Amino acid sequence: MGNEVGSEWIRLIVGAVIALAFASLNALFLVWLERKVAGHIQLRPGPKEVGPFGLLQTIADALKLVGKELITPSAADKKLFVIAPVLIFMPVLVGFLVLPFAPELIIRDMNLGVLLIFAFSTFSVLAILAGGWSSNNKYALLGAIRSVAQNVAYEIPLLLTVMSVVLMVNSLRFSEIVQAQGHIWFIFLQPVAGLIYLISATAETNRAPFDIPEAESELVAGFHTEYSGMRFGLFFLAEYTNMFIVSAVATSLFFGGWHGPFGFDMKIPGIVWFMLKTYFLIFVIMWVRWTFPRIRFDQLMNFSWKFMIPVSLANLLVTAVVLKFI
Amino acid sequence: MSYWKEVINGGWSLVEGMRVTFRRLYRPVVTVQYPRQKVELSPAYRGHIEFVKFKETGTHKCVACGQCQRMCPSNLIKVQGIKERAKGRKVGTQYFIDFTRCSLCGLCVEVCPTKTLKFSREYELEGVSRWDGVIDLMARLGETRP
Amino acid sequence: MGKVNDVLQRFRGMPEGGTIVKDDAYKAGIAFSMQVPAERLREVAAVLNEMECYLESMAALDFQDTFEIVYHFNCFEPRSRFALRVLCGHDEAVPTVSDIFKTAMWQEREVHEFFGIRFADNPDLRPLLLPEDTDEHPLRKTFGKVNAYRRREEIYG
Amino acid sequence: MAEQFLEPVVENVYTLNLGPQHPSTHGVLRVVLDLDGEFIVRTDPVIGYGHRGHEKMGENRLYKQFMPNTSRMDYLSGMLYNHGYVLAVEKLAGIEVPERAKYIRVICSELNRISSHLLWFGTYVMDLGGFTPFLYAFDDREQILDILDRVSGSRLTYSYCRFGGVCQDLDSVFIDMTRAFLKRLRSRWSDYENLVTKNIIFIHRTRDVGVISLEQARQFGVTGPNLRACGVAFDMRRAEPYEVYDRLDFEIPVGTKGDALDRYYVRMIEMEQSCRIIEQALDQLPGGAFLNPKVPDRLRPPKGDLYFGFESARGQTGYYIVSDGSTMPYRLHVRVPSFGNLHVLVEAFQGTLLADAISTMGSVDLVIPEIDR
Repeated sequence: MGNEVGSEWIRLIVGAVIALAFASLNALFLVWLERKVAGHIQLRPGPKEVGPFGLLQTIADALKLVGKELITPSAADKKLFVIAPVLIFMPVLVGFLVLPFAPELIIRDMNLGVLLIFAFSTFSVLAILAGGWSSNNKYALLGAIRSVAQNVAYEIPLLLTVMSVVLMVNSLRFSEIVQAQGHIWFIFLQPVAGLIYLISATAETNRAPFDIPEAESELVAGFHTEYSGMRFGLFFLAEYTNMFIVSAVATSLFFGGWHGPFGFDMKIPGIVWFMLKTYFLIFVIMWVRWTFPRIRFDQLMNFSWKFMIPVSLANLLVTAVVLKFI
Repeated sequence: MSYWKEVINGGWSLVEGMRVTFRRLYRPVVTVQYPRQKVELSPAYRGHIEFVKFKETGTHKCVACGQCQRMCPSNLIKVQGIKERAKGRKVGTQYFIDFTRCSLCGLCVEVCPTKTLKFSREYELEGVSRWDGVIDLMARLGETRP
Repeated sequence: MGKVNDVLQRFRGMPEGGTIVKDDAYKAGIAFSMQVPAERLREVAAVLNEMECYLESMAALDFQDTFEIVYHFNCFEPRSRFALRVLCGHDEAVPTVSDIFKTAMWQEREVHEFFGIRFADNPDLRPLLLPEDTDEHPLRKTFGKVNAYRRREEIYG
Repeated sequence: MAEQFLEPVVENVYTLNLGPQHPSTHGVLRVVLDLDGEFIVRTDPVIGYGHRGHEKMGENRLYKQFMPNTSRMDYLSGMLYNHGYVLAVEKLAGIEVPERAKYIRVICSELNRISSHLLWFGTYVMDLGGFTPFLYAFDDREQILDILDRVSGSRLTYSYCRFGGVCQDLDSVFIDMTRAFLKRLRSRWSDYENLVTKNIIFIHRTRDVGVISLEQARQFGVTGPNLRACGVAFDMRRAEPYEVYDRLDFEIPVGTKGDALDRYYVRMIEMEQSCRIIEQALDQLPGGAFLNPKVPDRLRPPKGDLYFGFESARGQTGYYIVSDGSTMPYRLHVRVPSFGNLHVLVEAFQGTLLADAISTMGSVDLVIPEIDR
């Protein structure tokens, strides 16, 4: 018994270390991917000088960020200002603990996995608010306030759509949800929920066209206007890691996780399927970002409260009724 | 009903927009990677001014009349000449321009009575101080002599 | 051409109607110009506002004997620009038209900072283009490099 | 949308300095905003950061020497400013211009107008958060710059026109390039339409945003596309035809409401009309001289004053030149369209959201160095 508990701990610690390493490398890769995708969409090559295809460009950038001076504005709330970037980065790491990369590759297959991920992702609001408020900058404060309102508004449709999936499986355990999609992915059974999830997830991660908290042309850089060096880097890392997590969650909830389409696994390991789908979703999010203008703040709220929430509620209702009578 | 129509039309317009960007995704890039590739200069390119070297004399024809100096809107041309013989023509001996202040209007080239000024085709002009922007046209003419 | 003739008719009845210089060929880019005494400016401007003209530009000139402010008005019709000329001495003030034509607020600020012409009753004469603490009037012919400083009749004489 | 929220309270306002270094104030404009939440209570644009004293410079330079200055006022439509200045001085001094030169100037000016509008299109969509159309517009604009570079030797500040003509003749390559460009640009309209014009987000960000009424436009001296968006077909190219515009067939697009979307439409159609003008001018391009050789270097126009109004990319621009019969102007005043276009924002911003203010500011197409002069 004691032995088993020990192995569980080891699994957890090793997993956490791997997750940390993976999160950082993944974020660097995603930054590169973003720049490459943006570049090619805009008919330019993107980074290409450092390393093959410019792959090492983001590493060089990260090194530069590490080497930069950490400036704390003299009028800032110093403690909060320092804590905020850490606060935003820690919760996103938790997400990796429960993500089902492959049948045997889950660091901790909790029976509350789905709940845990969304509970922790709410933390980022707190960090953004702390960062924006403590900077003592009007742009940052405006960005922080916008961010809080936005995240509160979009968490509801997000969770409602997840609820409809959970209803279908009767479990909050990721592995069981993925298992249930062995033959048909939930995106085909729940297309509305899937679409709303993707839209809300984009808003949740503050990505364009919902990037109003850091709306460059209005608020300069939003809540991280005053941050420099690696503190800014942490915000950046958190954004991209968050993007990975929401895409991974979407993959496991709607796109069949480690399964191939319609039960055809084609002898490809589950982790490859999982990663392929996740990165494809990330690509779509990037593609959207580089296509659309930004929505105005009140339109964004209207869209959430007047359209997304009613539709996702209706979707949940329909799901519940259908499940009841099947 | 019109609300739903707007939602659907709006959604479709977003899809159309994404189609436009996706088509660009696999098109060749249009930018020129500067130090490796270079664009061809236009035939009318205006660099800083320099002397024309005439075949028949093997040198410039500047007579130091000072018209360019007077016509320059920014007063950046300094030209001096001497008379080689007592009653002969003046010949330009020193010609400096401060290129940092030049607005490349081309008035000096147009006003030159002997047509000895032209635009150079140089564009990679970097320096470490503002004095590097001062160009000695006489010295340039000497350097480019074959 | 319709509206500018209406304006012209209206002006002919005014006391300063005699100073109207018509330019049918539009050679100087205006249909006519009229000299308005400073104290009558607001009255004339009110008429123009009523007739839906707009203040196109406002340029001041510095002469040895006087300042001159040229108001160019236009109405949204072909070839209908006309000018009002207001003379004011070097230490006189001109009445503001900023409450009649809103664009005059900034135009007057600009003229004020560059020439030091005071506009009576203009509530906001902060410098517009120059630094806030400037006390020089760069476009006066007494400032900086000056080519010529003439009397008014030397040009219009 | 904005009126759905609570009435702004006048107390508890705070001041936000938008600029002078801000991503969407194109150039160095500082707008002091009093905000109540995100609603704008009071606007005070602070300008003059780029003041170079062009008018004072003009008084101390020969007529010819002022030419490079003109394109530096509005660096996006340098050819147009250059063109207007040359026309003003020609009119003042009574200089004959060969027919060919007139056509050449019109072609180059209209190309420049398209390039300016394309840049506006790009930056406006960028203000709204869409970065990609900006680079597509730059891709197209680059072709114009190449074309104009070929004939004038510069890409932005052309100094191409001369009193009595232009400094270089067009060649057949230029004409071919221009025709090819027009074809290419027209093939791009559908992409722009799908990417931006029809985009639901874009429409929602611009429709009924930043409405400038006709009365406001008149009061503030708003001209150009911003005025035409209010429904007045007032264009200097029609109202006071200069050069050969009276021989060319083109339409003046007008809007109805005067909101940002109308301003957008007007500019987009104007680009197409400019294409038509260029095509006709290329067809009609006569042979002959491109420069009147008899123009002296030191012009001495007769005494008197002259106001010359023309249509630059941003609206009605005017040169007011007073000559005292010497080689230098006695006074040179420039009426710039952005002056009124910026000033009207004081009223247009009232009670709008910060995000709408950015959208409005982008849609009126400001070039700040033009105002600062």
